Amino acid sequence: MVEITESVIDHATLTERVRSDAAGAVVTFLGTVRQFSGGRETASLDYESYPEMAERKMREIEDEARQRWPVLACAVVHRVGHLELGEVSVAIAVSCAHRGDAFDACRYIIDRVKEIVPIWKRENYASGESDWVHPGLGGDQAASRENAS
Amino acid sequence: MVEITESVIDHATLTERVRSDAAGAVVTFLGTVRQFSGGRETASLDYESYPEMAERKMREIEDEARQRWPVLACAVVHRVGHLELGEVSVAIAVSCAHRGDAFDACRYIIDRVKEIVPIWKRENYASGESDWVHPGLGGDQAASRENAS
Amino acid sequence: MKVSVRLFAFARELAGCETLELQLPEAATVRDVRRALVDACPALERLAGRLLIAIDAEYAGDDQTVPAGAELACIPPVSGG
Amino acid sequence: MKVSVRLFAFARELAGCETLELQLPEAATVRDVRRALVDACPALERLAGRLLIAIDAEYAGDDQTVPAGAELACIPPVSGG
Repeated sequence: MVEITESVIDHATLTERVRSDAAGAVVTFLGTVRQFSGGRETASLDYESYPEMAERKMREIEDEARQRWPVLACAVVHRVGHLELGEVSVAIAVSCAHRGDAFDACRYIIDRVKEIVPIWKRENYASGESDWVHPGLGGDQAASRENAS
Repeated sequence: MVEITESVIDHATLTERVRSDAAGAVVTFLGTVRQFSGGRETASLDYESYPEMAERKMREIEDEARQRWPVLACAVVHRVGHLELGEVSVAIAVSCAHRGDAFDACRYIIDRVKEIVPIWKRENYASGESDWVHPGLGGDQAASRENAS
Repeated sequence: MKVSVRLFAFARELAGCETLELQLPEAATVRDVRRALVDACPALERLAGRLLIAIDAEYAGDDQTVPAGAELACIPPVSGG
Repeated sequence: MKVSVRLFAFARELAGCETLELQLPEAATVRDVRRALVDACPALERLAGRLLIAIDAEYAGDDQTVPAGAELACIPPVSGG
């Protein structure tokens, strides 16, 4: 199951969802909004997605993981909109018979989400500046400083 | 924080406990009672511990993980007593600034728990047989079949 | 043929709009779309080398032909997670 | 000196009790404990090569001396997780 949502992510429900009697291991990953990155202080984030394509790519990633590991159940949710410090932006829960597979599959899924899913993050810095994050473009090129103080 | 408990493990609370504004990643591992292992059907498990030593070794493992990775917070709980299929026997939640560290630290902790913490599992098979699990002893040597049908 | 291209994130901000309408020759390729995008909106030039183009919600290679009526999107480097 | 050894899991079942009282010479080592355990309870023989001994809730090597008043434990291969 994959989902793009504007609501707070309920990680407990997501984890419960993948549990089963066939599973010996459940691994849940949460991405959370970090206050400090590379020496800069973040105040909040805004995520934007191309929703139809994002869910499609997330389903593709789930399929990839199922081809590589014996995944019993898998749930991937990404939040979009405005997120405060500490809030969960993405949650991935995976269950497998064995723990090695559950760790590997969960990690694979978050790595691929960051590579191919059309979702973008705008960092709102404590300084009042604000940047779209576009890896490979470089901070200054990508900068769009609307609130530069 | 480490704990041996006879109660149901509340993984949601454990995960919440390690979240913080400094964290970009939270990884939670649950070990759950699996119905089939090596072709045999399990009906339930009983876990026994040497509680004082088990908590001491779990604290040691937490320290080892903190020496190897920049762990922000860590919570390790192992349940003992009688567990039904699908129930959580162990839960480990780890937060770090970055996801690679959180995955590696969480996996290290569960691997070490299985290696050195004095906790033992007795498998109660659907057949009515029951074995202590003592890795390295071999199934038949370790077998103590009280209810052999 | 006429196609519309959805824009996201910094590309949307640079263009100042959420979609751009482009006039393309029949059997145009993704390469033609890239050229038409920058022609229609020179501000996108600075992103051009890093943009991916999606046709009907799937990443498309430069040689791919754009079907009539396709939904196009302009995808700057992603940063979800 | 007299020491008591806690037993767990299959070792406890084989011995049929949760603790064994052993009589050891002064300055006895863990090796002496192993010998005395099997003497006191021959059923433990089949586990003997795989048992670890803990002194005061810490794994102990065979050459380690047992302090008077120590809490000993007999640890069969662990299977938590």
